[in-house]
Amino acid sequence: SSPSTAPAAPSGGSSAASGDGSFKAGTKFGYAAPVAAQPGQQQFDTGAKAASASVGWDYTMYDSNINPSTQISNITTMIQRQMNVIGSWTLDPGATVGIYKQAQNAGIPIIGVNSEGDGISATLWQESSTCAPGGPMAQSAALYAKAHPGGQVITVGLDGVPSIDAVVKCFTDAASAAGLTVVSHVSNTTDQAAGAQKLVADLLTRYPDVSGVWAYNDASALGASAAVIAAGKTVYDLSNDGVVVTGSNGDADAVQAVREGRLTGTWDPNNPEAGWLFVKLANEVLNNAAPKNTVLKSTFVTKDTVGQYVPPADRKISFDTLDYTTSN
Amino acid sequence: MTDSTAPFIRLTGISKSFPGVRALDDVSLDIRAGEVHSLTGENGSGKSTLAKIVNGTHQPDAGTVEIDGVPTVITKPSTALALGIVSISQELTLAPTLSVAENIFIGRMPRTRWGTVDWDRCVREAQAILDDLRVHVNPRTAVRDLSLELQQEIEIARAISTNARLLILDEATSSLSEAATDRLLEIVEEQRDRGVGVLMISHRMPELYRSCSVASVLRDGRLMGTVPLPQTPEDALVRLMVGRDLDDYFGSRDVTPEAVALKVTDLHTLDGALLPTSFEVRRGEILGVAGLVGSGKAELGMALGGAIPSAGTIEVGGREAAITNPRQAVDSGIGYVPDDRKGQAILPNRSVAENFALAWRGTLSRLGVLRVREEATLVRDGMRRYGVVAANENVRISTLSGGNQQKVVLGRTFARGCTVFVLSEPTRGIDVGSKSQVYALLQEQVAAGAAVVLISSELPEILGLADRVLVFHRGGVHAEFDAEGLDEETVAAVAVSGRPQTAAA
Amino acid sequence: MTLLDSDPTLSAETPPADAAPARRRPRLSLGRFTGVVVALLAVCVYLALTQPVFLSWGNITNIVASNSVILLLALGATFVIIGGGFDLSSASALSATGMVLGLALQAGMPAWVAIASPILAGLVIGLVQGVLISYVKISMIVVTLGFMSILASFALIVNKGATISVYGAPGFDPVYQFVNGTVGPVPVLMIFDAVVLLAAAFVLRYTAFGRSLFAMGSNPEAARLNGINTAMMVLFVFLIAGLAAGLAGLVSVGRLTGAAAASDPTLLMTAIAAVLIGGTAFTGGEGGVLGTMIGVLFLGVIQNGMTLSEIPAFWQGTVNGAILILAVGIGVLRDRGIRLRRRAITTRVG
Amino acid sequence: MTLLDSDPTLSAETPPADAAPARRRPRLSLGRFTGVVVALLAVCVYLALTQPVFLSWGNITNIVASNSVILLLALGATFVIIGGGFDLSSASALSATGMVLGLALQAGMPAWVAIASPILAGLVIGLVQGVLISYVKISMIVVTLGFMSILASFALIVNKGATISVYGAPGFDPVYQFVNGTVGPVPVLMIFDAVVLLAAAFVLRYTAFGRSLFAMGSNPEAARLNGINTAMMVLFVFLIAGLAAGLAGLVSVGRLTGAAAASDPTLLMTAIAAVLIGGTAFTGGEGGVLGTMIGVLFLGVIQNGMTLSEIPAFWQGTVNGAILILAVGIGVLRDRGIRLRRRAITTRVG
Ligand SMILES: Nc1ncnc2c1ncn2[C@@H]1O[C@H](COP(=O)(O)OP(=O)(O)OP(=O)(O)O)[C@@H](O)[C@H]1O
Ligand SMILES: Nc1ncnc2c1ncn2[C@@H]1O[C@H](COP(=O)(O)OP(=O)(O)OP(=O)(O)O)[C@@H](O)[C@H]1O
Ligand SMILES: [Mg+2]
Ligand SMILES: [Mg+2]
Repeated sequence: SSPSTAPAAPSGGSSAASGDGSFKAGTKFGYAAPVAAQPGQQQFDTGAKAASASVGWDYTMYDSNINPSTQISNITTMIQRQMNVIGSWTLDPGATVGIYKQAQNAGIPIIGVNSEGDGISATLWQESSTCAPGGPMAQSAALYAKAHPGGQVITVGLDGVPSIDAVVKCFTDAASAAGLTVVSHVSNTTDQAAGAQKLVADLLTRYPDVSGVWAYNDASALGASAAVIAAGKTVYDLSNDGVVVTGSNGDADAVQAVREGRLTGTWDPNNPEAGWLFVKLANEVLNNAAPKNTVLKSTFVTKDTVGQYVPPADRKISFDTLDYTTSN
Repeated sequence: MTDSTAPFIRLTGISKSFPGVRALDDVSLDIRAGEVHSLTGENGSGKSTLAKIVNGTHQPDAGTVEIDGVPTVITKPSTALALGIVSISQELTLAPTLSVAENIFIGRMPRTRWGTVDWDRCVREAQAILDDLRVHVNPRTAVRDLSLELQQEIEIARAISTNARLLILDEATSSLSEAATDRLLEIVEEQRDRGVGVLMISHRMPELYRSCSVASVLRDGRLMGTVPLPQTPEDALVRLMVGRDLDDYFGSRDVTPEAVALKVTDLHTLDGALLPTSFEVRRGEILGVAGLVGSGKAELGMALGGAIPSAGTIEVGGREAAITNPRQAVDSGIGYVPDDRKGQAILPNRSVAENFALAWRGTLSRLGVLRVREEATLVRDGMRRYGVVAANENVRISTLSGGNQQKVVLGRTFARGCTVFVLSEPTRGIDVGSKSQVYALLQEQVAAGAAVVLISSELPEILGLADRVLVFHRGGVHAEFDAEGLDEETVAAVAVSGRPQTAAA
Repeated sequence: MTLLDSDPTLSAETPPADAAPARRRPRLSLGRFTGVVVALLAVCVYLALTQPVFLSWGNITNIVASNSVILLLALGATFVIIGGGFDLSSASALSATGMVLGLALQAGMPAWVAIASPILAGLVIGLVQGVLISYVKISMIVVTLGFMSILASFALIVNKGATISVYGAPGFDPVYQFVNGTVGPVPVLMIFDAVVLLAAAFVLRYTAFGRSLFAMGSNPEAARLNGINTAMMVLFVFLIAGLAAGLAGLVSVGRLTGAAAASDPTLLMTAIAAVLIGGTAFTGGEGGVLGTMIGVLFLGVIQNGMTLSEIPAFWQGTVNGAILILAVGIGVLRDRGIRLRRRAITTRVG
Repeated sequence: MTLLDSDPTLSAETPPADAAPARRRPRLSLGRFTGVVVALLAVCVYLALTQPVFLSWGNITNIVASNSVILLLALGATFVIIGGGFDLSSASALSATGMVLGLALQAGMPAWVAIASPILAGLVIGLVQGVLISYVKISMIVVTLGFMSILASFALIVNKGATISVYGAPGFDPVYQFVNGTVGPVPVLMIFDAVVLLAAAFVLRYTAFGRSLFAMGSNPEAARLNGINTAMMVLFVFLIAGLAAGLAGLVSVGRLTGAAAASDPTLLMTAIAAVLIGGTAFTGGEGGVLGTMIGVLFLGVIQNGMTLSEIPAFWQGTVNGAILILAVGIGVLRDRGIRLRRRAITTRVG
């Protein structure tokens, strides 16, 4: 078949495949990003853009700006533009089934980023959002337990977001297993540092003896850190007896905070690498050779490892440097 | 026709208090069908409150209301309307964003067969009612674009287009010129002859004597008496109202006009409402300005006060004043009192004190900081001097009676000591006793060297106070008279036709 | 067109010559919409030239579908604002009614019960708010602010903050068809939007209720004195707002194929912005649904255009704000906040 | 206390006995705040009993510190709303001025330049908005809505959406000390808040500007005709709002030890809610900063109490909304939206 000569028909995703596993130039790849305004998403986008450019793909990101309805609009637009393959970081898995079905009916496969479920052909996971024994959350819990064995921990989540709830539960279970007590859990409904700071500041008056605050992302972790410091405490930096505060995202300001001893650690999900792997996975899907799950390794940035940290913009990445595992 | 002896409505022992004020105290009153019943009294004596009890706005604290002999509780305005009680309130109650036609039919829009609003009929019938009243206004115009006088006429149009059994006119004529008042009174008489009862509240004596057959007088919330008209002589009625005789009503001053205080050359507005106008007023002189609604006399005031843009030159005290906004008017020594009290003069949700002090911000502050103690003293003085009746100076001005609000507005302007006062309908809504007081204060300002432009629809006031009179017609001055020996007919003839009587005859 | 213009008497062409002898500025018949409409057209022309896909039928239906929820909320807000009020609870009411639909579908209710449920829920929400305001006489701001919290909280509580996925529910298919189906090339939702718009315009212009609403918004005291039962009116207005939120909940669930517990935090603001851009003033007593529709389209087209033009996320706010200020602001819209009124005498008595 | 009450006429004690022969309901001297204050006290008593830590000095200073940003924004909004206006841009202005401070610190500016920078930025933001409204005569809603977008976008653009970490910046220490330092047991921020409150109350009550502001909000035309330059006043009001946003930006960065590119989406609403709960009415011309302070405290204490009591996140909205409606609503607050004035129904004699 010569699919590229029939652009008028809503072309099936597999029709863009070259058959031999190599990349077919001109493939149209759309990505429904959850919120493009976040630094991590930009790094992901930069990675995916660079990877696409290297193989001659036509890649476009559509911003949902954390609005599930916008995400659906955007996927509608992508279907209209006859993408060959669509990637989506599902904002609300309960809300996207219908539109994913529409894409499938148009013959366009969907790749999930940190999301799975009905209509998703293959998923790219960042390790820090998964929950495997001995995985990132277990490692985090171990750090909290090592700093203050049997200590009290507060968790900061964003309740109701399934992916975040899952990570919170993962950490909570691991912490209990490690002999810690989770004394309180709060939901940072603002999703911003300022909101987390208020909540943690309030809780610190009630639980003055907490040994750790765990947060689902870096903004919340930095808010918690500011509250801890304002309460006259220090933050654990692997060598003192301060309060352990960790986040996740590997944001520049979080890495900076680790360097300055204001944050114990942050999980860097390696966003640019994820962008590259995303394109690789998309190609595998088009070639019907994709595993169900692909998990990209995350890196825990702490005082010990921050020296080796390379800012995303300076990383040299190619399809061959990616560190990941697959499963079906 | 209804038996004219049976009262349509009988009020017995009505009392009503507001925080700090006993507005009505044991008032009993009958209003008969086919009778025009006048309700008079000083400002704040409780007239509007009584009207509002009858139209369902207020509930009495004590007393009963009987309609056609049946005790009735009027809990809300719609109840009153259903009983055929229709009122024109002292403060305009129009919907400013809606059209004239719609305002006439608020709450009772004409319907089509299918129950939908019939716009054609709405406009057509509104037009007919307006034509009847000889008000030439496009029924599609938004009410907020109309002058106060026209708005008042719209209220009247609305009231008389209902099938009222009792018509309450609370100072309905206060914003009308003589001609319009004349027409209104004709209509009132027409309604009366059809068996409608009318409760007419007014401070204008000639109106009462023309149309009313009985007058009830309130003072401090108490009924002082109900007397037959026109049998009761005017001075007796006034004595009943104010408790004393009014001598030297308009007052007098003993000054010879000196230097020119205000010189106006070719003043006009761009929309043609005011055609190029030139005149002078000297210190110690009062220039009266007469004319019908829409004759441009109101615009003259607005232009001098900086309220609307204008072209031409204005000199105050020999110096040219470029008046493009009100601030420049204030700065160049013009004290302007607009005719629309509610819309342009008072701060409804601020206190009497603050309303007074509004004009004094400049003089009563140093480096922007107010001298509050001094201000409080001045306010209390002012209230006493201008006879403002209020529980205290800290109540909202909107709780004051209309006349008392007007006194605050006048008082604050007089207290500023301007070179020129431009007063548009300054005594609108003020009772006869207080009017006499206001005139005395005005005379005092003039005697002290102020020049006054007195724009008024009340010819007696103009003739009684002014040295010279300008008569406006269709945007321009059509005659200038020396007030000495001038009579109302002469002025009215020019106002109506634009030509002096002799030429018309 | 004329039907949609809810305030015919004000958008009338220049009055007869005798009434306005010195009228100078001839007015476009678009009246108060001129600014927005010109801006909207300019944006459309630009997009049509630069983004061929913009004018495709698919994109047009996409814009309509994406903005139906906002349109419904904005229509509800139009009624409230015309009546001189303010409703802060509408976006939360959308979440709550959506969750009710989600629960109904999850519980396996038949389609018609499910479809009725968010609408009923919306009416109940409106009723309770209306009663609290009109009869218990609690401040409207306090009630709607309180309900904003309570309803958002309700939506979170009922399914522990998670979205209820209804795609496979037995009763969902009719809902899905309603929101995503087409009649020929025309989406059902587009027809529905048009019908709702026409109905709203009709109510505002041709019913006693509509006119009383304008009167109340313009001057509540005048309305009351002329026998309008303002307490009842407020209750009705909130019933309408609740109905709008219920319909919006239905459309939202149909579109998302799930009932989301949390709603877009910018939804309330966007709906109100659309109403205001459409010339309905905060001060009440003026405006209409045609304007609201234009406002929704304006915001929706700009959003769509920015996505199509791939304007970077960070810059979208700047583009959005600048278009609003430059194009709309310099147009005809008049401010209602601090208004410097001018009064003019438009006619004289002969 | 009396100084803070910017509206003496409304909270006046009962008038002299002779003037009030028939006065029925004696009023507490708290006047229009009675409802909120009673509710606030009730909540405080409940929390003091159930959460021993609530009344600890540490928790009290924590409440003050946590709510300083909102207090500053709410004070700015109080001025705007008293003047009859409405500002939608304040939360975005906070982000923008915070980012300016972040950039200044990142660039290694000396502390005093850095501290001045958000304040200057706030003033510039206010100036531009004021000029657009007053002199270019664009609608206030359109301008502030536009700036809401533009400023949020600006905050994202300048550091590509990332937070600027300023902890290690050479000029940061004074900022940090200002926001987190104490004088004896009293936080500097608490003293600062008190000073700002007193200054705002003084301006409103004892200056010609304050008077003019109330006048303009009450009746812009009357204000204008009495020589108040309303255009200039609007400009000033927006300068004040900008100044408040700048100070809020300073406090926010000091507290978070970083300049966040995105702000809490509920911030604008919370600030406006505090103003309205505090009795400043949308219709303009009344209200004051004492009420706003009470409103901020009310919301802040409830939030703190819910966190301390570990009320689940999903339920917090319900608790919040219910307290608001029950406690405040039934109190003295009067509605400004569609106002249905209560006529006292008193028993009749005879
Ligand atoms: N809503 C109110 N609240 C408080 N006091 C009021 C209210 N309405 C009227 N009053 C007071 O009741 C008294 C009677 O007022 P009312 O308006 O009836 O006087 P009036 O006779 O109509 O005077 P005017 O001739 O000036 O119109 C006044 O002292 C007034 O201040
Ligand atoms: N300050 C003024 N001085 C004199 N005449 C005025 C003034 N303002 C308005 N007019 C006149 O009043 C009429 C209505 O003017 P306005 O400026 O309200 O315009 P409009 O036609 O109502 O249009 P829009 O309000 O939609 O801009 C016009 O005839 C105008 O010339
Ligand atoms: Mg009266
Ligand atoms: Mg106009």
